[in-house]
Amino acid sequence: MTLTVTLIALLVTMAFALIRAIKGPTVYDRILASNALGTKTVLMIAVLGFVVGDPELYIDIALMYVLIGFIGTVAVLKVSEFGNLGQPQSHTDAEDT
Amino acid sequence: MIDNPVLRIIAKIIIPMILLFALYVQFHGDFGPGGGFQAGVIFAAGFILYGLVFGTESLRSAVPPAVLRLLIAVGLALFAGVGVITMLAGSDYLAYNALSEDPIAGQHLGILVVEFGVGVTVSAVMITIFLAFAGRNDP
Amino acid sequence: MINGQLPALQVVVPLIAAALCLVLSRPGAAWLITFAASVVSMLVSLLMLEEVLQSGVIDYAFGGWAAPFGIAYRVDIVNAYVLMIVSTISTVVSVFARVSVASEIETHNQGFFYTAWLLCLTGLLGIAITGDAFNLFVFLEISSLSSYVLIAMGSDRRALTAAYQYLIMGTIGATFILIGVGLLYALTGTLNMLDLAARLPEVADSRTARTGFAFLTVGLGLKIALFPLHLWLPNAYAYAPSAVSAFLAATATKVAVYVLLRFVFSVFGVEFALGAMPLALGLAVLGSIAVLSASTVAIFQQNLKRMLAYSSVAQVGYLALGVSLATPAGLTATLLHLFNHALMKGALFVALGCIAWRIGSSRLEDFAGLGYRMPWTMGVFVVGGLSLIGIPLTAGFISKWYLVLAALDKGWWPVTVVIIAGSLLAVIYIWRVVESAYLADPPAQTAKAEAPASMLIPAWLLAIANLYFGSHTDLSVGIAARAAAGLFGAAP
Amino acid sequence: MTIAGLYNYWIVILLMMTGFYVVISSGNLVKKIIGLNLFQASVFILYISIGKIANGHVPILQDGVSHYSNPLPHVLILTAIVVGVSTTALGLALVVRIRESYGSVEEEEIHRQDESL
Repeated sequence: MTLTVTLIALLVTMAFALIRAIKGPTVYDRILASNALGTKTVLMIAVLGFVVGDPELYIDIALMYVLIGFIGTVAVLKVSEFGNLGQPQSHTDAEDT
Repeated sequence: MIDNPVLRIIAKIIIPMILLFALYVQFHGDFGPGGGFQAGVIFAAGFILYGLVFGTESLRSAVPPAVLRLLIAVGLALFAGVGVITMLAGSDYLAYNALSEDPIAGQHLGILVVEFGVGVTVSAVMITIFLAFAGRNDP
Repeated sequence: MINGQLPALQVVVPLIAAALCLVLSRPGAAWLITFAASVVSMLVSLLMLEEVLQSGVIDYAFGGWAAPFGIAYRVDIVNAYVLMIVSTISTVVSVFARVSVASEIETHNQGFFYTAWLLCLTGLLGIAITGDAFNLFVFLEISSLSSYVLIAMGSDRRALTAAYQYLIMGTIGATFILIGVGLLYALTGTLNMLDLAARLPEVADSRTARTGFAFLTVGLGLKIALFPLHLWLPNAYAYAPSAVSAFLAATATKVAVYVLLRFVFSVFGVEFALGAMPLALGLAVLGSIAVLSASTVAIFQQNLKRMLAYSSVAQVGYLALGVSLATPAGLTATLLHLFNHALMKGALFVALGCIAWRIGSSRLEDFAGLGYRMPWTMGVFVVGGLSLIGIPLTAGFISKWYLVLAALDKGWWPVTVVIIAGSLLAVIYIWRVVESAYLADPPAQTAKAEAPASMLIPAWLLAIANLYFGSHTDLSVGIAARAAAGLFGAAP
Repeated sequence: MTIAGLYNYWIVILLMMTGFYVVISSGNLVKKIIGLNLFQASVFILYISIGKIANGHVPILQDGVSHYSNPLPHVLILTAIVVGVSTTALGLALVVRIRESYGSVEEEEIHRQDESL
């Protein structure tokens, strides 16, 4: 019962995050919203593991999602800030070009 | 981005964890969700994070393209090689039972080597794709 | 011992060679590996053809898992015949490729070029040999992805857009095939073609079976470039490197046609595919339109590679007409044309490649007086052209003769008229080239400047094959008839 | 009842048609590839939903479980996903090269440049 309530609560917050990701006036709103969505997804996978009855399998998936999601956020931020993925450039370099 | 201390430190902490987790997914694939494809992608993700934070130049000096190309071929050769060995042992292609005296041990060994080959190829290909796109504007 | 392993070797040898090629990216070494792998797979396919003709179907279970569980390879006469065509063409064209590729592709890309070539060969051979519907999709994608790469390596920048167009349409086609296979799997719970053939008749009357069939045929229609779905083909063949045009034109659509035959005749069965579903009518109408319209369009092309590409679309029309007759005679004609068309398109594209290597162009206006400057190369072109038209004593005549006979047998007069009209249109577009090469006022420079022997020999091999199979029909017709009987007779 | 009960097919069809529409209607080469991805993803869902068995358990051997979902579609789709990734990578690589030689990723602009040759 508690697990079901948790799931529903997570879904509601995910819906809010999704609305912000679609509406969000600035890029940062969207990035933050999608990042929050990712975090909620991880939580949901973990909770689902308990609902289904074997958390060990689902924890693996949740862990992987955390690690990969972090990289995605970094990549999106880098593109929006510098316009490319390659250089380790600092902020000042980007403004020059 | 290398200037940003938060990101740099986080990346340095998280990259070894990603690689370790990739190895776990690779070799735990017999018992849980996992296997060569997934592990290869996760392993490559660690390198891609490194490339994002420290620049593709550093990534390229860590894993030169020639090495990547070699790794793609080696992974494929591992996969195909197991098949050829089973053929030489007088069985069908990729019939792992022929790899060892005990058929079950043969199955374990065969799937382990084949999945490892898949993992090596997939991670090398993913890093190559990342370098091909992200490293395009390099001087 | 080695004989039992032939089906696996057929696919594994080019695959390992591709890995080797990737490591040894030096052009000479890469070419040598490609050639050696092609020769080996040709020998393997010939051995298998021999064995199949002698003692019947070869079964091969991958990983020792028997058919319904594992991936099984199953070689019967049709497979062995298609495998033989693909590997032979690859061998002959790879001889031609060394000089041609060296002039058209930058040195540092040649290693990748040959890697992609070998992967394409792996995919095509895999499609032809596998007995598993999903495995077929995987090999289809291997060959398609590598052929996109091969086409994009053309020197013209339009090669890029052509490859992109092909990628979009090819992927849609492959995804359609994937949907079809998925629906069949949902219906029967098996992916093995033999099992599918056994279980489908019980459920053939369901909507799922019909939907799956429709998805499969439309997807394959895209891959074989059947008339309204052929839009990717002309540009792809016209802007690809010469060697790739020759290789793909002679093999890729042939293998796709084989897949269509396999699904229509072996998996779904003739009654369902050509009786209950309106496939026969569709193929007849679309095939006729393809023959007439594509041949007409070919007449107006200035770029000869494009002209030959449109002619390929027309030839696909003939193949479709043969299938639509739904008789063993019609199927024999289709299989025969599969082989003969590979020979003639191979010869024509290789000859064009020689000309492009020498004069750097394949446009009609640059052909003036070429009959005197490059007599041997133009000789090949003329032989290939005659074969394309269907002049007696060439291979093309034999397949058209059988096609006309099969159509008359069935009483389909209009089809006969279409075939003859198509041949007349072919006379026009081949004549334009011959006229310009031999009869037009030659330009000032008429000194002889032939292509090197390594390009001429494969060209002449193909031309001689065209003549040989035009007069000695026992081999080709015999195998094609037996293969057609096999497709009609029983499950794969 | 059946219409609601087969909701997985409705989702598949909706996604498939959305993707197909984007591929056909969009003139932007990158958007076409996005549409293609959507199109392929719909097929992945089709396969995976076929493999689900009511009350079926995750198909990994465990004590006390006898009712597993069908693992075969998952394996097939893993392969198809790999194929899809390769197609996307190759398509994007082609778009990058097209952009370098034409200076545009709009289909009409590319056609215009080819015509004017």
